[in-house]
Amino acid sequence: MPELIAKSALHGQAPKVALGTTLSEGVVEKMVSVAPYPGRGAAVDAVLGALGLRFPAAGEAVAAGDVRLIWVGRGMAFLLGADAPAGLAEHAALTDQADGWAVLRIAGPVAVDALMRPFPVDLRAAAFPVGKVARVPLNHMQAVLCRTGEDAFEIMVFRSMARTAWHEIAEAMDVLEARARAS
Amino acid sequence: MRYSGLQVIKEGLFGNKGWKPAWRDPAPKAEYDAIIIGGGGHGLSTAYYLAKNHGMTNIAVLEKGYLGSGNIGRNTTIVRANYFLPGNSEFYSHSLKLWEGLELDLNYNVMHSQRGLINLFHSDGQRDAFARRGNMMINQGDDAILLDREGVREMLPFLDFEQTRFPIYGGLYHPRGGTARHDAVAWGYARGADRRGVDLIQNCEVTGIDVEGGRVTGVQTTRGAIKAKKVGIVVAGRSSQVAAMAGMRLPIESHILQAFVTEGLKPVIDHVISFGMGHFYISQSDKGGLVFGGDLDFYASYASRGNLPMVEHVMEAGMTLMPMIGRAKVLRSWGGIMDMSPDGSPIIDRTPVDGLFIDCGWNYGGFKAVPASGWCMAHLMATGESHPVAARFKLNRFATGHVIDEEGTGSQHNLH
Amino acid sequence: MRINCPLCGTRDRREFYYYGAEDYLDRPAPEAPAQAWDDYLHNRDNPAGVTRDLWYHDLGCSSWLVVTRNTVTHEILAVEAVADRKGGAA
Amino acid sequence: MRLEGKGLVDRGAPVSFTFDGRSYMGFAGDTLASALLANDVRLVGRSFKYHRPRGILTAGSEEPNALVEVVEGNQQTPNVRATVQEVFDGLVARSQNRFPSLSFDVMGVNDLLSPFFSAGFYYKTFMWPRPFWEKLYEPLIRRAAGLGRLSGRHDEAQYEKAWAFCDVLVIGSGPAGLMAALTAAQAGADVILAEEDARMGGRLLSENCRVDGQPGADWAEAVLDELRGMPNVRLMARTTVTGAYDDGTFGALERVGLHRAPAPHLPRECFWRIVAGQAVLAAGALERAVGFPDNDRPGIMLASAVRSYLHRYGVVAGQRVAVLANNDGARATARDLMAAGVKVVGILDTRPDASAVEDCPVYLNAQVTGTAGRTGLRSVSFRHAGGAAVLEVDLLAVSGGWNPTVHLTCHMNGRPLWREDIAAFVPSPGAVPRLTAAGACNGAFSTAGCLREGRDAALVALAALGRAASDVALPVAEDAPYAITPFWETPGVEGRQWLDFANDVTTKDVKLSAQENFRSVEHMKRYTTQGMAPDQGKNSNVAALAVLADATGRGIPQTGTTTFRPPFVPTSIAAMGAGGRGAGFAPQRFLTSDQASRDRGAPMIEAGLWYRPSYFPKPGEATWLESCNREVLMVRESVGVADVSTLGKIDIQGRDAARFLDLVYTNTFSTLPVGRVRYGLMLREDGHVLDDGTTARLGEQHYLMTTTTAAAGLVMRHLDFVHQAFCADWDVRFVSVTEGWAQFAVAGPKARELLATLLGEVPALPFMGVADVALGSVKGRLFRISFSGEEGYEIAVPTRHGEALFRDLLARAETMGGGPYGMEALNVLRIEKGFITHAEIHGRTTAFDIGMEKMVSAKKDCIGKAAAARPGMVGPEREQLVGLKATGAMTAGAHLFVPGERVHRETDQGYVTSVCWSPVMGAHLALGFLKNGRARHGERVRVVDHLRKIDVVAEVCDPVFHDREGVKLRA
Repeated sequence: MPELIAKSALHGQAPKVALGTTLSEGVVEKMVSVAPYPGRGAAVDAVLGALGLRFPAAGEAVAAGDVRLIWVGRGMAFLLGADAPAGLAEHAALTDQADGWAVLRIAGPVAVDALMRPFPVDLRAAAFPVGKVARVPLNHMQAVLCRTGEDAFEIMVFRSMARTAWHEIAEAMDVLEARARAS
Repeated sequence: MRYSGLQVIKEGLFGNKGWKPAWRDPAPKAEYDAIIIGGGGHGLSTAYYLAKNHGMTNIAVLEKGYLGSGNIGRNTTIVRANYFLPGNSEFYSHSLKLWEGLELDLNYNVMHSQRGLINLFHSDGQRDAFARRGNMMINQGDDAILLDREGVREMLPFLDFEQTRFPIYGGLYHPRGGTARHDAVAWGYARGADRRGVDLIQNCEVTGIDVEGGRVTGVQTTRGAIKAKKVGIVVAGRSSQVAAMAGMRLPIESHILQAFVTEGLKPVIDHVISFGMGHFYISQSDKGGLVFGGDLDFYASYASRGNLPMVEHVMEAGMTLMPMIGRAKVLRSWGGIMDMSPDGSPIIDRTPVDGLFIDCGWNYGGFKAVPASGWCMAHLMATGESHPVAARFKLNRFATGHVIDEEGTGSQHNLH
Repeated sequence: MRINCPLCGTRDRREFYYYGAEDYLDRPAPEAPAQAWDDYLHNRDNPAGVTRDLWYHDLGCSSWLVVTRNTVTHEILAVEAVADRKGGAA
Repeated sequence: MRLEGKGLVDRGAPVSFTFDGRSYMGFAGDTLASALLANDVRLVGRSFKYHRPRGILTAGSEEPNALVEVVEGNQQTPNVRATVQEVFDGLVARSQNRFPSLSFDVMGVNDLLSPFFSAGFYYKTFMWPRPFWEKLYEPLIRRAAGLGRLSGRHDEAQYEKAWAFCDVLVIGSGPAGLMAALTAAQAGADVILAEEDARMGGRLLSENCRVDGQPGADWAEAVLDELRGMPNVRLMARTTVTGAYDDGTFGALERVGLHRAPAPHLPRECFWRIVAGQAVLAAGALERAVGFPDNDRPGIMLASAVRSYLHRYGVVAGQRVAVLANNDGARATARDLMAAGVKVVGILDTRPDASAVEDCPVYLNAQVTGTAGRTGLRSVSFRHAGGAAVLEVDLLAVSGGWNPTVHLTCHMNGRPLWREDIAAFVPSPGAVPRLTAAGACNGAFSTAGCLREGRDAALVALAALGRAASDVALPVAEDAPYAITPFWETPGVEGRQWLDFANDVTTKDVKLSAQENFRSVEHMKRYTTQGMAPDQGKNSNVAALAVLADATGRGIPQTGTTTFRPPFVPTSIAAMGAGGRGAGFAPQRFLTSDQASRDRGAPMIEAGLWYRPSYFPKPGEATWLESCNREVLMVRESVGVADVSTLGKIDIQGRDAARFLDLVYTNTFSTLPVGRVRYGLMLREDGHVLDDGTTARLGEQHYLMTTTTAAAGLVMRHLDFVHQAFCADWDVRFVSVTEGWAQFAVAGPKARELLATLLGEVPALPFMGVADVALGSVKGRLFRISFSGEEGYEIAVPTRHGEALFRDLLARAETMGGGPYGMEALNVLRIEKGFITHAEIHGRTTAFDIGMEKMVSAKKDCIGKAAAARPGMVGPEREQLVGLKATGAMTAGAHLFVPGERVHRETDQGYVTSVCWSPVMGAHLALGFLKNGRARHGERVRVVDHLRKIDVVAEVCDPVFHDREGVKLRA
């Protein structure tokens, strides 16, 4: 019986730094999609309450300590950092998502500028405050974008496309650096 | 007045004062044997062939704007006969043959240029689908050559064979494919029809279709009522509105197709190139502009203008396929209104109203069809029977399931 | 063109997939006459003016939307989720 | 000539550049045009048709004449406006559309032949003999046409696209734009101020004007300083707004690296998508030329451009100057030149009633009757109220009045309105929703008027945004009325009067088009090519319209206008297509086995954005077919491993999951036992096959659906539609898990043995069974399904373990005489077994066609069932799936005929979709569609592929060639 080693989507990829901004791969150990069945909102919230959570509204991320529940689309959220609490499966479809997504993190003063290249969405602080999450494409790829700090974001893309996602953000950083050098 | 090189020299020597109007501006008569609604390419060619092939000269073309103001002047000018399904195959084959004699027939240089069309493919599966198409073209009596990667490289050495996202496996070469000067086609047919006595009436919008006892009797227009025994609706882009005047609801949804032209450049692209995988096609006009386009904007619209997502997609496709065009600058973009049908093929048929005929649903492929569409519509209006090469373009084929779906994308209008 | 997705907010047209007229929501009964199916699948009012059509937030939240808009001006008048429409789901 | 002490260029920063191989000096802040004029270079280009010598007409992006090629190494950019290109050290520019040189161009002969090249002449000739068009006439025309040249090499440079969002976008930074930006910014709105020029300030930089008592340029700089200090303001210089699109979206082109030597990663240009809540258009106005004979000579320049070169660059383009104008505004040109010490020999005012009081001679009712100087103006002949005269001049400043820059307001089909008092078109209010025009682009030509309209437009924007406006004081500035009497062309003179300089359209061409009844403005444009040159008609459309109106006896408003469409300035394909080059066109998807496959030398092929191994070559194998044959036999005789993770996987749960599957599949899934897998067929609502795949029942309310690789996204969208449109209240939820599982086919007689070494014990699965398995601590799933016809399994593990499992499976397989197999072998195996792919379900086939009509359950409704029953969708006329077997090679794409019949479209019997050489059967096999094919098993058909020279006879048979009874599958 083999012990299969695990590899992340961007295994071996060193962080990229430009203009004080760092792009790196994030790690997801546990991630489960939670999709409540019709009319089961209250029941779902009751179960989630045990974790100090509730089902998030559209565009919202709900956190309790290291455990987060982030909205990812119509009637669905991802629970990160914990197993689904007992009883939740009675009221919501639960599906493991930990392996399906690659996570990229970007933090630093030009994070917003870099993301304003591939993401067609308003990242001004008023429109996209810390804690907001959005389903929004990274160029042609489906993605989840979450603002984790004033200058910090978490990006999730389908795992198989991680290299393209990395390339597109890294290229935006290169361009910003060249622009800064030229001005 | 007959056009010729000699005439050009003669007029040039005398200050070009002697050129006559290309067509008259007659007032509408009270009654015609037949009326064609729509003075675009298809309407004008219908009128021309009604007069020429069927001797019907007491006819009028009613145009709400100026002659050729629709898609005939808003397309990317490609002429080809590379279809593979029965129905389309014989029809476009017939059309190409008419193109090949058009200048001499019309005494008008429409600059039909058979510079060759190459459809690129990017996988074994696409190659096989194009082989099926090419073989059908040959079975129909037309021409096709299957090029491998090196064959394409020989003809189009400037394509990106190394880095492009979808590697080039080869291409289906259609040597008789090419382009024509779009406006000249409208003007040539207009002049030809006018010379045969057809009344071309501009700025005359049809506002109603008169039907009595299930039979058409004439039309109402902004220039008064006009009686007619037969009426043909040839108004792609507005088909649904005009058909509704006769109580019909068509299997058509209207969509925008954008196209682009660059500033003039010295010759660099000698063929028509189609990159289906990237929804991109391009040729270079005789004036030097790169004329190119892509897919529909994909939402129903009558705005004759589009939005940036498709603009950018088209440019990105150009850059992945042939990055040598990067520094060409787009001079103008425009949008045409496409009659999108549920199978991507057109309709030339009788309607439930006696004496009322319709020619519509050209999707984004109407330009090359102009000669045969007019030929077949004229045949239908004159004889009451479908022309053999247009016999499958029935209005009720969707109801019966006899669809002609080249794309294989099904009954969603915008996917053809 | 920007569409106000009820869940995601106003987003660029590139995030959405267009299907066609709202007619696709009125699926005939299986035994309905052929004419009903022909109308459902093919025949359209196709107005030059206000229409209601179906869009999918493909690169967003996966909602199917009914968009009320003008095909001449491209003005968008209303957006509603298909699943939430009044008197909607069977 | 450069004047000491004048202009805003940086005299402390000299730069060196070349034009047509000669070196020149300029200063930072110069454009190529200003630097060439400073060096007394007047001839810079040749016209399109007649190859007329041309100089610099304007000082902006509307320049029709001074188009040059800019060269970088072996790359070059054609049609660059010398009036926009900034000079920098090392800039290399050259003239274009001339041979052999700019000063001697043999194509200049066209000018002599111009009587025969009248508008539309080519429609009337070159028709005979027919083959001469492509062989002779067209190549000649093509070679003569065009302006600049592309290098023909890939454009490898960096380009960029970006997004920006703001409350108020202000387009243009002249007095109106600056006031608008300031007003909006002080109210707290997020403002983007976009300016085409390298330097902000608009006409304030080019006029001798005062605002609030200071020179206009100083006032502009002070306002800009204030704006720079505000966090809610973004100043974007060198940025042209190119298009107005729906819902506040604008395209804009930023010239990022064009004014300096290239640097790594530095974009040449950036194409911005700016989304604005409100917009203020403050784009200014463009001066018009005047029609008179030979009005296109180098040395004839717009009066406003003369002032721009004087005030902005400290350059005068001549020593002896005359001014020709039909309005008061151009008088400033003469005054400013004289103040700078330049000799002004006269003002030629076309108006009989204008003032004659100036410090130089003024000729009223003046009309130019001719000019001399082929490569540079030498003299002007004219008649005037007092007689006729000739003036020796080397610069003629002309002004035919101003055209407001209305272009963006037309991009959404708005039609501009004619204003008689200024003899110009102004924007139609509301033509672009949420955009307000202000200043000169709105017909307000005084500085004070621009400042006022700029502020007011910002107040409109703020009110629409629901923001309170702060009180912004209006600066004091000149507020003279604009007096103009239209003058479009000079009557009663011989010679050609140019309208469209670049395309060589003269007033004669417009009149000829009217004479030939091309009287609609669109007909005229298309017949003469008026307005279709690189300047997009900016310099000439209005004048041409006026000439047409006159020729047809109509007023200008009745004649109409042509439509302005995006882009406002010609915009490079590379900028709008930034990111698309090379692999950037679409995402690349990589399997966990990717590296392992490449390590083994497998050529990777693209499949639905994924890269999959084609075959795994072994030493000694010379062709793909050898490898493929070995891999096929390996699977049939021992065991093969293939990565099948690309198949779409959808996790479906809920009490109504079964009911939902029954609706979307033709067959029934509610009856599927837990732990079992069933093949399912899905139709589009129009009755054609959408997709197929297997679906496993993992629990009472839990299914796992698989789709084909190509249709994974399509099926997901389809399921979402069916769910949200028809059964949103059902207790069913689904989510893609395609990316969550790495899944490998293990197929062949030794598959179970291999799995036994891996799992210790293989669950006793029946054919089409599924079970959970453990691989150490890793939980996986084992399916007993087969796409090869052999006993087969698919084992799935969480993706992070995919690579490890793939390498492990290969190692185990190889010890048993097995190994990996690629797409080629997979294809042969499935053809031998008669399994279909999208080669067969290509969107035009029905369940009936592929012999699966019995899978459409009669007991329930399903998507597509009703439409599939239409008369044209069934019956013997349909082409039906068959197998074909031949001793010679067949090709997919070949057509089928009855042997002995003629080969023609009308006798066509069908076509081939998939072919292979079967090493097991020692025969060529194919799948195809044949009319009434199921009734024709045993017949012989002729397989004809003209393209690949195939003409063989094949036997029609059942599409399942291998193990028709399925004994091996169930072993």
